[in-house]
Amino acid sequence: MQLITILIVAFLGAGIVYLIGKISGKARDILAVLASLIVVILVSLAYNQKIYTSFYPLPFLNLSLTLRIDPLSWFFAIAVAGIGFLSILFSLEYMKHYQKLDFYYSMMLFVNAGMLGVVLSADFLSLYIFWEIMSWSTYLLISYKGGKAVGAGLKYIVMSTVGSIAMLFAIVSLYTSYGTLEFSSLASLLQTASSGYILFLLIMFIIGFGIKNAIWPLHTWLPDAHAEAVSPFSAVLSGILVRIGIYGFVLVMYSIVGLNLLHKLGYGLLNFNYILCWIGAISIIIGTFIALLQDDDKRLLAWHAIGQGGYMILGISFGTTLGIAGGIFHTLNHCIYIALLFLVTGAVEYRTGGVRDLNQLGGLIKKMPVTFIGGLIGISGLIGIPLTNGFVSKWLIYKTLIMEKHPFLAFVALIGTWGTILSVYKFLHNIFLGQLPEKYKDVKEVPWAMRLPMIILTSVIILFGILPGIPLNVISGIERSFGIKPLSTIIFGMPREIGELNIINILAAIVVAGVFIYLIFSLSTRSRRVNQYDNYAAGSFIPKDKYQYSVRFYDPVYRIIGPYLRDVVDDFYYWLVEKSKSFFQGVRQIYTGNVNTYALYILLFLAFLIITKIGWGLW
Amino acid sequence: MSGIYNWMYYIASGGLILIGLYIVLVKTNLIKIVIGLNFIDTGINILLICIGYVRGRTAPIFSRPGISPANVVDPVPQALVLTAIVIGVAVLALALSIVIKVYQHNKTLNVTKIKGLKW
Amino acid sequence: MVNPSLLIAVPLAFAFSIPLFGLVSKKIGKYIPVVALLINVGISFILIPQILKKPAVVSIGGWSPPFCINLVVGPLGVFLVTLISSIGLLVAIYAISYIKEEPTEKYHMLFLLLITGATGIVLTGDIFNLFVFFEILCISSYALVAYNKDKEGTEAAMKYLIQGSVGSSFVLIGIALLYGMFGTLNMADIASRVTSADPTFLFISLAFLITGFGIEAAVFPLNAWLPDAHSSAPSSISAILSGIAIKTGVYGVARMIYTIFNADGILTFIAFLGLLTLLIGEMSAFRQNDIKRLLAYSSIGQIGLIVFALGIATSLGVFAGLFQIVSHALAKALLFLAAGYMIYRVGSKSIDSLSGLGRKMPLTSFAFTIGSFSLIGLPPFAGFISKFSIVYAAIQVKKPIFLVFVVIALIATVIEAGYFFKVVQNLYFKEGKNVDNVTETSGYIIVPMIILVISIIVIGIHPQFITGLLKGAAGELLGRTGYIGWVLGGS
Amino acid sequence: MVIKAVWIIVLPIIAFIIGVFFLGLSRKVIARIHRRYGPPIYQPVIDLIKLMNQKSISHGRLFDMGVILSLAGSIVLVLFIPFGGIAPLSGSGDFLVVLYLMLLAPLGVALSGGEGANPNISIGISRKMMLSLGYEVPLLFSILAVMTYYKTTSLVEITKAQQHLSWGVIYLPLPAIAYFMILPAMLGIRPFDIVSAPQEISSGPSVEYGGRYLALMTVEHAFHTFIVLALFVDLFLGGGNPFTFFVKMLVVFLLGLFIHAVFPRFRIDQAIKYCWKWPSILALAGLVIAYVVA
Repeated sequence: MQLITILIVAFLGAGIVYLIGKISGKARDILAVLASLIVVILVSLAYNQKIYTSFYPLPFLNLSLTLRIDPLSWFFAIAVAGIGFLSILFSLEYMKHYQKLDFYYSMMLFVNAGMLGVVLSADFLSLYIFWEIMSWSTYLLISYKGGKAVGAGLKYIVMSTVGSIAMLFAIVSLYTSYGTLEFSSLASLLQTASSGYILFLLIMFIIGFGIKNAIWPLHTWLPDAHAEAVSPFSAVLSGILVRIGIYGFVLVMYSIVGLNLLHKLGYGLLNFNYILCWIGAISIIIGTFIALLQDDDKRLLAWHAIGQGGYMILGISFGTTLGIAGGIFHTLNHCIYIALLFLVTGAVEYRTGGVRDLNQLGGLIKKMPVTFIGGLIGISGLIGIPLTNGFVSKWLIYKTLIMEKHPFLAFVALIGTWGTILSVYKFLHNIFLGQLPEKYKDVKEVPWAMRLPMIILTSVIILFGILPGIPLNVISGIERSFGIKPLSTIIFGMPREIGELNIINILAAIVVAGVFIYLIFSLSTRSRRVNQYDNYAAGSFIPKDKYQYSVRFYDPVYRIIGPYLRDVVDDFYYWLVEKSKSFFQGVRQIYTGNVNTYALYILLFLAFLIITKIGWGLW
Repeated sequence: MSGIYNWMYYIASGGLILIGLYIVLVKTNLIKIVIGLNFIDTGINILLICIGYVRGRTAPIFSRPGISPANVVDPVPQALVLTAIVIGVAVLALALSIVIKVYQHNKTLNVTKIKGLKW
Repeated sequence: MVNPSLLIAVPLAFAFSIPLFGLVSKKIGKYIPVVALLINVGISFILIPQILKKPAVVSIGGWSPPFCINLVVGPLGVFLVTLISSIGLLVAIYAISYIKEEPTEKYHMLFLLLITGATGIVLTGDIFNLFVFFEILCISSYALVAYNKDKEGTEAAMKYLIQGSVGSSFVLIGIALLYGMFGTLNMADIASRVTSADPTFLFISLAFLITGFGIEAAVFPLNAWLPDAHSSAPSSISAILSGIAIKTGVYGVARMIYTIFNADGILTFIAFLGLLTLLIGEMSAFRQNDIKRLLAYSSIGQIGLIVFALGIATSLGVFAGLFQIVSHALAKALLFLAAGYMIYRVGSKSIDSLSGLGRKMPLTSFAFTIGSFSLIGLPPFAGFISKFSIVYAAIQVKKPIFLVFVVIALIATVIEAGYFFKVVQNLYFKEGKNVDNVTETSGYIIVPMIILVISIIVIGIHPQFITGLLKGAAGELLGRTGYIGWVLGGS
Repeated sequence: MVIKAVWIIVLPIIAFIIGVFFLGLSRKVIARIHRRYGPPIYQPVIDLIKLMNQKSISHGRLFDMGVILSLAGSIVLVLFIPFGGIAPLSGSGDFLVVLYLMLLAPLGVALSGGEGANPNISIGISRKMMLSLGYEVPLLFSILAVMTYYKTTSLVEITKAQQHLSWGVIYLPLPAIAYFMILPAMLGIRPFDIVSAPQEISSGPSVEYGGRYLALMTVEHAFHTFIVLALFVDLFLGGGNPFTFFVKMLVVFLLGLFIHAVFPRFRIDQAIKYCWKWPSILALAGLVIAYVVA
């Protein structure tokens, strides 16, 4: 009942918000926030429960739709609800100048409800239904801004449809083979399946979930969609919606197929896990290094979303305790910091009149300190600086790779991180550091409704960075539910048998060292505060607005690696679409407009039927 | 000889249908196509009749004296043909009226030139 | 028990009464189809539970079958009649204010005749009678396509008429051959004796019948008339043609193959034909810029899907095909009605000119969106259930060829998604150019659209409303001995 | 426990002394190679005391904090890298943690410099970033080769495995050479002093620094030198007791200095290409060998 209540609140909220919006804008805003808050509360109340309900029978298919909550689904549900709530809160101010807000809020809630449905489903049919609901509402929201967003939305939904049909195919084949779609029964029934069939299932689900998760080579929709969606929705999109794909991977690979079967897939190096790993690795390289070339801040983050998705795949595809924990934990961490970063770009857009071009911004730290801190902590999490959450999960992933003796994958993962550093520093520098352009002289910090979500996310990043035990505890519960040896954790890091990681000691050391240096620093001769124009210019006059180095920030590297970093897959898809278009153009030429031809078709059809019968006895 | 004699009506009806089809396929003039359709219709009517025809029997009109069920042809096809003729006439009328309209709009009856709708 | 022959008699009588009423008042004419179809809907809803318990065979003229013209009202018949009357009713309501071109009473009369024809086709148990109703349907639709008397309409009607006449001639040839072989016109009677005939002749007759009905069913390559006719007819007629008329063609093909000829061998070919139709339809639709032509090609595609499902020939496959008939009828009628009024307001059929209508005509655009989502097969709309069932049925037969088919069919779905999503985006997310003066639809126009939207959602969420009826209908198509038994009295 | 606490305090001081000694030494050695007399070895200490008492300017809170963070990061790092077998905090973080903690120092400088709002700084940082992307490739290859070969991510374990002259350089010569080849890039000395290039971009990141900022940066540089050299000794030269450890560091440092003092400065793209060519190939070959052998 509890689960049904969650879904009912989520879906009804979406509907009511739309209707209320026709009457009063204020009431709609309050109601939207309230609805998402209630969902957060309801989901968090379900912590550590195990519920299974069948809520809707479909007798003609001999199926019933079911919901469940277990550690895995709770983990993702709370992430969905949390990010949803924060981005709706953020929207209150951010979206003020937009049109069609009823539609916007309603769809935001709808997407959230769809995602909740996906993670709470206990059978594949419900999962598929909610998955599709999620997909089309996402499509509507991506297209919401119009202009370029229209193309992005179309690209998204077409690719998403390809994914869903792959998934549908797998689901139906499961149903015909086993007569049930419930996860728990399938998990036991599949143990006797042939490995060829398992492989087929996995490939279909990987296409389905992989398109949503934007793994290479199915990623091409993501940069456009992320960049063109409105920022609060980009946060949801990149933070959690894309990562529902990871939920799917984990669900299918570990909850249903299980480790035993997975290990049987493949011979030697042509191992299922190994191939998946390399797909993840390629995603990392492509994602992070193409991000380096971007000048649009949201596009830059979008490419990182692809890259970070690769880390998650790397983590979960090994099937070891550490790896799965790292992959799932990284999913959560990514969802927090990337949401924060998108909110930061949103805040910047809000105050600068929608500027996303990294070459036109700069120096905003003086005007928007809270946003800056959000950005700083966000990129630290993205890089994985110690004391932020991204560090622990990346550490787990690297550790797995080295322990499992995959140094090449580890290299890819590590060099990916260094690529990340380059591009996110450019992100931070070009927005917040350097010279403040004259036109942004009067920019103010964003209002509280936008600050609050950023502050919450920032503190969560720090909290999980220092106390990784909190989420890892839940994650080891997930692993226990898969029947894998659970990760043993201590609140500050890892126990000795896993590896040397104790965040609190690192924190203490840095704090002590920092305080010590600060003391020396304050004891020495004080310095004088100056403004940005009181600056070294080799004695010459400082030209306003021109004393900034941001365009082509890493030009020498671009020139070396740029030619290799074309998104070949995207080009291929475009080529495919163009070719199909001209093929379709050719096909429809058969409708010539001449009625004689049409009569000929009819006669030929009849002749074909009769000749095949009499001549060859076909029927 | 008798083979052909027995199948004569069938051949005639088949011939009419084929001629009609030929016209529909090849002729470009709308009126001719309509005539072709009519050929097909007529052919089918003959086909129906001869399916019900039994050599040497008479029409199944029971109001005439001296007619018993044993020496009449099958009456059903004749009824069918009556209906089919009516339908054929209706179609023909409609076809011609549409052809008139088409001519008014296109100033031609050549179907290869009436290609406003294609693809 | 209500006499099912009323289902045919009511619209027929009302149709010819329209000119009479026209003598009294010009305004009454447009309400008469609504009244007639309201009666029909009522009758069919009363009949459903009764028929599901026990099918009815109504003989006309006092003799017992097979010696008379009879109506066979089985689950399939009553299902299709309900669908026809309901869609007909909604379109009739729409037409009250949509049809402005004089002489409106002729429109309404022809419209009722079309409904009569369609109803007759699905109810009759006599194959020649079937042909007669088929002709009624065809002739009235030829006339209705040309109703606006504009250049496109007449051209489309002309082409439709030529192909349609060839088709109905073929049907008649097929019937003549059948009669020649069996000496009877009763479908159940033919069916019971079909094994006794020479298979080659039998097949030739089947080939003629399939080709003939195939033209009305718009199976590739017999569907060239459809895009022209659907796109040039008044939108209400496009809706009825797409929602009902082509379904009767499909009914004809299915009835011939399943009940009369029991031609199992050809079913895979039929499925393949359906697939081909689906692909060609979706591909051609993809490049359209004319909204009605796009919808027409999409109809071809959907018909292909229906035929494909029927070709699977398991009870689930037929069930899925019939479900698809319902969801397509609802969705496509909705789409044509919505598009029709958008075109009316904007004055252009090009998709680009519909940009920005989401703000000006919110309800209509919403209706259009729901319709297209349902057609693509997205939950929670009716189309999802039918598409899911079709995929399920196709995989369930466990033949490799059908696996290939279903993959291709799913790929066609992607193409379909591509163009429908584009149109939806056009409505909502693009800036309109000349839409400043456009206003929302009003009055009678909006009512059918709302009803259709609601029924699409309701069936999508609660398919159990119709699954019982559809299961029965599928059983009728597959259980030919049962059908023979009803008509010929248990023997 | 007490001993550990003492080391925690003492080790940074040792590192500071060694680092500053190296700074002074390098100036002296380079001067001698150039046939100059050069400053005394304790010159950096004099500089530091002088700088601490000079006036300076600040561009804001982050400008200050970045410098502090940078130095703090380096000091903390010292506690994780075994110095002659002594690494008081090595139980709290392994080599991966060290790799990430090495980011704190450049990040601090980058943030601080960013608020300095001077294009010279930005160029310097951009060069620093690109250069590090350049040398990280061979560096990561060689580090991974070591970790793969010894099957551990713990630095202490790695040094332990190299006791009794079974040094890493013997088993993993290629990664060691590669590491040595990029040593000047990591230390930021010629021919890789592109980042601070005084003649082109007015010392790059430190152009706005004066007084205490410059002092802290110098200290940071000393620590950095210590760390890079200690890492090399730990990875390839078998650690040893504190004294032999220091001797090994000195030898490596001088070798590096001798070879590279005679080169002119690279352009940044030349530097990257250099890093990605020979050192990377060698290190990769080393990694492949380690992967096969282990």
